[in-house]
Amino acid sequence: MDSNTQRELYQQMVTIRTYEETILREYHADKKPVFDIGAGLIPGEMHLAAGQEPVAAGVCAHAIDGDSVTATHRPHHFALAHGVEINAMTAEIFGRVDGLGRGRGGHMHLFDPKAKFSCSGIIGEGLPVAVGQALAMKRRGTNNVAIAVAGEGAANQGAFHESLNLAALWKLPVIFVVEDNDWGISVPRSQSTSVPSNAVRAAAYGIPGVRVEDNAVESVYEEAGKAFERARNGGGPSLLEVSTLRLWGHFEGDAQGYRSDLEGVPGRDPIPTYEQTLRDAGVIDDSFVEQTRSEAVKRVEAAVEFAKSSPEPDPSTAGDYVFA
Amino acid sequence: MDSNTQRELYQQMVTIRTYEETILREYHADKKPVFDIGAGLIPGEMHLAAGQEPVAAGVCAHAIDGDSVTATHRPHHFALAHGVEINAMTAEIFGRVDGLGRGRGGHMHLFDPKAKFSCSGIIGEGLPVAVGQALAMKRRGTNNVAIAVAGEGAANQGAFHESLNLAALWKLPVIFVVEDNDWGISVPRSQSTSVPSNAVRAAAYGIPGVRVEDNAVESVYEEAGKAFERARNGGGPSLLEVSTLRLWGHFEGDAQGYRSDLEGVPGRDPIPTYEQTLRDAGVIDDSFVEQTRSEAVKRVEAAVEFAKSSPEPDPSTAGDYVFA
Amino acid sequence: MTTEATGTRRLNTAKATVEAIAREMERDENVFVMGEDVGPYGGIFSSTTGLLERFGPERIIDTPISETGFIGAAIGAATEGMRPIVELMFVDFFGVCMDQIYNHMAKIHYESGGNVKVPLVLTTAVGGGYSDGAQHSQCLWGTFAHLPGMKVVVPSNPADAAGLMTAAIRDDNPVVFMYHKGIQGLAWMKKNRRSIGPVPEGDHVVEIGKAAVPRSGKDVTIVTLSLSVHHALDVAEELAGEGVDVEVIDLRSIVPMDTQAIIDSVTKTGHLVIVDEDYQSFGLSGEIAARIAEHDPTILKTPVGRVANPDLPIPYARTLEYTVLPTPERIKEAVLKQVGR
Amino acid sequence: MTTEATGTRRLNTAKATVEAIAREMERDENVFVMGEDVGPYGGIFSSTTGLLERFGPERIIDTPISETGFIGAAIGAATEGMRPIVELMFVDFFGVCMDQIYNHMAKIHYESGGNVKVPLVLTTAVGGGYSDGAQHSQCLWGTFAHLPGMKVVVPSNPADAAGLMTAAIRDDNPVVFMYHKGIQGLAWMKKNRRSIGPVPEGDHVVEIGKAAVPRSGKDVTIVTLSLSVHHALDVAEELAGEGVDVEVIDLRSIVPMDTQAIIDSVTKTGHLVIVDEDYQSFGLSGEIAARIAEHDPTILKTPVGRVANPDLPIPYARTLEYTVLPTPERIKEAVLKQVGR
Ligand SMILES: Cc1ncc(C[n+]2csc(CCOP(=O)(O)OP(=O)(O)O)c2C)c(N)n1
Ligand SMILES: Cc1ncc(C[n+]2csc(CCOP(=O)(O)OP(=O)(O)O)c2C)c(N)n1
Ligand SMILES: [Mg+2]
Ligand SMILES: [Mg+2]
Repeated sequence: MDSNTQRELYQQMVTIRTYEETILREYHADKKPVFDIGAGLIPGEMHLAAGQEPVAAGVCAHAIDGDSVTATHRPHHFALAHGVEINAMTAEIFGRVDGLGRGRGGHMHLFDPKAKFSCSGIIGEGLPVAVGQALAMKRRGTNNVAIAVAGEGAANQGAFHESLNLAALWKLPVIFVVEDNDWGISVPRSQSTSVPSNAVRAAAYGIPGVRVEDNAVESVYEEAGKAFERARNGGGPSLLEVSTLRLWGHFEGDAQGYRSDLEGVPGRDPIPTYEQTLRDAGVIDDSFVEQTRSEAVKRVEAAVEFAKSSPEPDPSTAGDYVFA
Repeated sequence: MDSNTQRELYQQMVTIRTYEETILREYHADKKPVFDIGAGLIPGEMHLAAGQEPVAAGVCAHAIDGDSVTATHRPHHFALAHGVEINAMTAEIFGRVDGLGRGRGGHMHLFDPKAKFSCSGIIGEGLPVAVGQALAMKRRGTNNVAIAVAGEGAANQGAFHESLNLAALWKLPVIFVVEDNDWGISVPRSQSTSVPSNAVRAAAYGIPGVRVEDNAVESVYEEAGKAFERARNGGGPSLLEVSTLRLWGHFEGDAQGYRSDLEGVPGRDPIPTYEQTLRDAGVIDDSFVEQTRSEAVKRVEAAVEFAKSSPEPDPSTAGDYVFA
Repeated sequence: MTTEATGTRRLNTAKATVEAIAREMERDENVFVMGEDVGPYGGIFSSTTGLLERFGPERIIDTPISETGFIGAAIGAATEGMRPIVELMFVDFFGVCMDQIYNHMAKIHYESGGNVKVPLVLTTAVGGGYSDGAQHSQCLWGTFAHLPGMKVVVPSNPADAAGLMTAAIRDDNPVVFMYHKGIQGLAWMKKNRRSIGPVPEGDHVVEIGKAAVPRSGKDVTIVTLSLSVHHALDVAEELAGEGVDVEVIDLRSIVPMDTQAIIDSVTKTGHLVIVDEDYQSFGLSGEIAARIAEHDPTILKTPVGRVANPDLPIPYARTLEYTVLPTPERIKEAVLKQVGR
Repeated sequence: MTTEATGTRRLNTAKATVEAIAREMERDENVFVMGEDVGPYGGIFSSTTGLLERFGPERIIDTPISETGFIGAAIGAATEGMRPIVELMFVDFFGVCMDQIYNHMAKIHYESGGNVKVPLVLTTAVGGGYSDGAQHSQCLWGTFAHLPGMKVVVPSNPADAAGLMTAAIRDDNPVVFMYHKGIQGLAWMKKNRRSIGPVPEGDHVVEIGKAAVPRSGKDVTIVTLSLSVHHALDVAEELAGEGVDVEVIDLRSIVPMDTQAIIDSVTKTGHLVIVDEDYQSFGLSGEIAARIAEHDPTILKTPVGRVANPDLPIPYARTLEYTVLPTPERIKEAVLKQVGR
C-alpha cells in the first residue's frame, strides 16, 4: 500500500477518535455529579464508535462523489469518513438550528444529502434504504455504490436477509458492511448469532462474503477495495464483516457490568497499533503524529464552537418540516 | 422402505388429493356462470395444494403425538397429513359453527389444538410461532418436534431468517420445510430468490440443509426422517426444501396467464407416478387403488355432508371469543 | 386545487387509477412501480394492469415477498430523487414492514429538517365483504392516520381515484393511497354499481385534503369514506323517500382531513353519523367526533352515531362478517335514530 | 377485582414491577421472561433487574435483535401453555414485529373460536422527555388500542404497575404492558417524585379495565394516563390554590377502557381536558371525546380540550421536544380555558 494512503487512513482514524473523545467530554461535561441522560448541552442517548475507526476509514477511503452511506445508531465514524460537513453534524448533535436537521434529528438521525449520508436508530432498517439508493444509481447508469452499515447484532434482523436477497437478485451496487464488535448492547455475539462468521451468510444470496479478523485498517481497505471494484463494474453486492472493537460502553452511561472481556479492551485499541506500524515502517514520525493530532483537535473544537454558538431552535417552529 | 409405509404414503396422498378435488368442486359449484369470490357455500380465497401431497405425506408420516405443525395459507395437505379432524376442518372451511374455529377462522386459519395444528395467512409469519412451540417442547423435556412450513416465496421474508437463527442458536427441535413450487403467486422463483436452492441457506445458521429435487414422497420421507431423528435427539433444527408442483392456480380463479410452464404441468403430477411405481413393485394393485380411492371419497364426502349440515354462526355471537 | 377537465369516459376505479399512473410515467421518467405481482399479473386487484407491457420490467418491477426490503428500497430510491409507487398488496400486511413506513418514510423529511424529500406513493388494498378472514379484510386507515408524516388518501370512485393518484404522484411527500377492493370494479368480486363512473379526460387532479359532498341534505350528516360512501348514498336515497334528507360527506383524504367541511355540515344538520369500515375505537370515527367536541359540542342535537367495526377481528363466516361490516341496514338504523325514529 | 393487601413499602416502579414478575414466576413455572438485554443487564429500563440471578438463564432469556422471531416464539410458547413475558425494548420498534403482535397474538384466540389461548404479557417502554429523538420517544398506545384482541394497560405509579403486572400475567389473554421510562424511577433519568411510592405487600392485583381517581374535584375533569397523570396532579394542586377544583382520572387501562368513570366525572364537572403523550389525531384523545359525544354531548359545558402531541415526529432538540410534550404549562392553560380564564 502506498504511504500516502496509509497516512490518510491514519489521519482519518485520528480525526474520528478525536471527535468521539470530544463528544464524550461535551456529553458528560454537564451531567455531573449525577448522570442524567436528558440533561446538558448534548442530551439523549449517545453511541460512540471509538475502536471501530478502521472500518469506517478503510471502507470510505474508496468512496467517490455520489456514493452513499447508510449508517446505524452509531454513526459518527462513518459520517466523518464519508465527508459529512463536520460543523453542521456537530450542531445537529447539540440540537441547534444550524444542524444538519435543524435540531430535529439528533445524533442517530444525521442526514447530509450533499455527502449522501443518512442513518437510523432502528436496528437493521437502514439496509433496505441503501438497496433503494443503489437501485436508483444503477437505473441512472452511474457507477456509484451504496454502502450499507450494520452491527453484528443487526445481522439477525429480518431486514438484513431481505436486503441482501434483493441486492443480490437485482445485482445492485451495494456493499454490506457488518461491524462485529462482539456485542449488541449486553448480548454477546455467541448468544445472538448461530454462526461464528457472517461472511458465511453471503452464500445464502450467492454473493461474495469476507470476514476481516484483525480490525486493521489496511485489511479493511484491501477487502473493501475488491467489493467496490465489483460493485462499480456491475458485479453486484458484497458482504464484508469486520471483527472490530467497542472500546467504550454501548451508550454513554453504560457501566458494562455484563462485559467479561473488559480488562483486555484497552490493549486492543487499533489506533496505537497502526501508529506503531507506520512509525516502524518510517511512514510517519513524531512530528506527523503531532500535527495530525493537533489538526484534528483544531477541526473538532472548531466544530464544537460552531455548534455551541448556533441558536437553539425556536419552539414556535416545531411544526415546520412535517410536510414538504 | 417397507411396503406398509409405502401404502400409507400413497393412501395419504390420495386422501389429500380427493379432499382438494372435492373442495374445488364445492368452491366453484355455486360461483357459476360468473365467478364471484365472495359468493357460494365456500366464499373467500381458496389456496389448494394439489401436486404438493408428497411434502405433507412424507414429512408428517414421522410425526408422533405432541408434534406440532404450523402451516401456511395453503394448509389442507398438511392439516390432513397431521391428523386434523376432517369434519371440523371442513365445517370451518364452510364457515359453520361446528368448524374448528366456529366459523371465525376460515380456510387460512385452521387451529386444531388436539392435533397441534395451526396456520396463518401471512407469508413467513408462521415460522416464529413454531420456534416458540419447540422452545416449550424442549423446556418440558419432551422429545417432540415442531414442523414449520413455508413456501419458497416465504423464504425471502425476514421472519424466515430470524426463525432459523433462533432455532439454531437455541438448538430447538424444529424442522423447517420449504415447499418450492416455483411460484409465489405470479412471481417465479428466479425473480424472487437469489440462490437456486434454499438448502444452501442452512449454512447461514450452521444447520443441515437438504433439497429434494424430485417431488417424490419417498425421497421426502427419507430426508425428513433424518431431520426428525436429529431433532428428537437434541441435535437441533434442520432445513428441508422440496421441489414440488403447484398443479393448479395460486388460488382459485387464477387464470395463470403469467405461467410459462403450464403445458408441462399435468405430466408432472406426483400421484400417478407414485401409483405406477408401487404397482410396478407389486406393492399395490387395482383393488387396493380402487379401495383407497373409494375410502377417501367416502371420508371426504362425509366431511362435506357434516359441514353442510352444521348451522351458520348466529350473527349475535360475532363478539364471542375476542377475549378468553 | 381540484381541476376538472372537460370530456369524460366511464371507467372502473382500477382502470382509472392505472391510467393516471401511466400518464405520470409518461410525464416523468423518475416514476416507477414496484411490488408483488404488479408485473405480468397486473396487480392482484388490477392496480397495475397493462403497465408492464407499456413500460417494461425496468419500470414495473415484480418483487420477492420482502415488504420491508422493497418498501425500504422505494424509500431509498425516493431520497435519490426517484418517485416510486410501491404496493403493499393488502394493508393487512403492514405489520411486516411498518418500521420502514412510519419510522423512515414518514419521518425522514422531518428529521432531516426538510433537507431530504421522500416523494413516494404507497398503494394498498383495503376492505372486506368477501370472506377473506381476519388477516385479509381490514381497512386500518386509522392506524396510518395516527402516525404523523404521511398523507393518507382513500378514494371512493373512479374519478377521485385517478385525481388523487395523480396528486399523490406529484406530491413531494409520502402519500398512502388506500383503495377498497369493492370499488375497483373487478370482474370477480361483487361490485358496487358506482365502481364504474365518469372519469375526466386529460390532466385531472383532486386536491389532497378536500372532502366531497356527493349529496347535500339538511337533516342528518353522514361522514364516511371509501366503499361506505356508496352504502351511505344508497341509504340517503332510500330515506329521501321517507322524508329524511341526508347529507353525505366523502372524506377522500384523512391526512390532512377536511375538518371544516364536517363542521359546516353538522352545524347545518345538527346530527352526525360516522360510517367507518375500520375498527371503531381509537380511530377515524373517534377523531371526527372529537373534532366536533373540540369545536363546539352544542352543534350536536343528539349524541353522535358511529357505524364501524365493533372492535373485533373480522370473522370469516358470512353471517358474522356482515354483522361487523357497516352495512346499509346498520347505517339506516343509525340515521333514523338521529331523527328519533 | 382490585385487592389491597395490608402492609406497604416504598419502591420505585421498576422494582415494584420486577417484584410482581418474580412472585408470579415463583407461583407458576410456566412464566418466563424473554427479550433483549433482560439478562445480565436487567433490562435497559430496569424492567428485569435481578431476575436472572434468581431464576437462571432458562427462564430469563436474552434474545438476538429479532423481534419478529422472539415475539412470535413467545406466542408459540403461549399456545403450548407457557405464560411468557416478552419485552419489546422500545414501543417505537413495533414496526419490525407488528404482524406477530396484531395478526397473531391478538387474533389467534378469535380465529380459533376460543379453542386456543394466548396468555402472554408484552412489556414495552414508552415516552419521551430526554431527547431520544423521533424513533425512541413515542407512546403509541393509540396504535395498539385500535387493533382488537389485546388488552392494553398503562400504569402511572409503582403500586399500579405491580398490580397490573400481576393481573396481566394471570390473564388468559395477551396483555400489552406499557411503562413510561419517566416513572420507572431510574437513577439516570429525571424522575417524577411519584415514581417512588407505596406498594402493597403480598398478593396485589389491580383489575384491568378500572380507572383510578387519584384526585377528586368538581370543576374540571382531566382524563389522562402514565407520566402525564403526575403532571395533571401537579397542575391540579397548583390550581386548587387558584380556586379551580380539578378531578384527575388515571385510566390505567385503555383496553378495556373505563368509559363509565369518564362519563361520571364529566357529568359532574361539565368540563373535559384530555392529556395524552401520544399523537393527538386518530388516537386515545379522540376516542375519549367520541365516547362522550356518543353518550351525551350536552354534558359538556365547553368544547373538549386536548393536550397531546400535535401530530409531528418527536423532535430531538429540547426546546422543540418540550413544545410537543404535554407539559404542565400546556395542561394548566387548557384547564383554565375550560373555566373561562
Ligand atoms: C429493531 C430494534 N431493536 C432493538 C433496538 C435497541 N438497540 C439499539 S442498539 C442495539 C444493539 C445493536 O447491536 P449491533 O447491531 O451489534 O450494533 P452495535 O451497537 O454493537 O454497534 C439494540 C438492541 C433498536 N434500536 N432497534
Ligand atoms: C407478508 C405477506 N405478503 C404477501 C402476501 C400475499 N401472498 C399470499 S400467498 C403469496 C405467495 C406465496 O408464495 P409461496 O411462499 O411460494 O407459497 P405458495 O403460495 O407458492 O404455496 C403471497 C405473495 C401475504 N399473504 N403475506
Ligand atoms: Mg455489535
Ligand atoms: Mg411457492
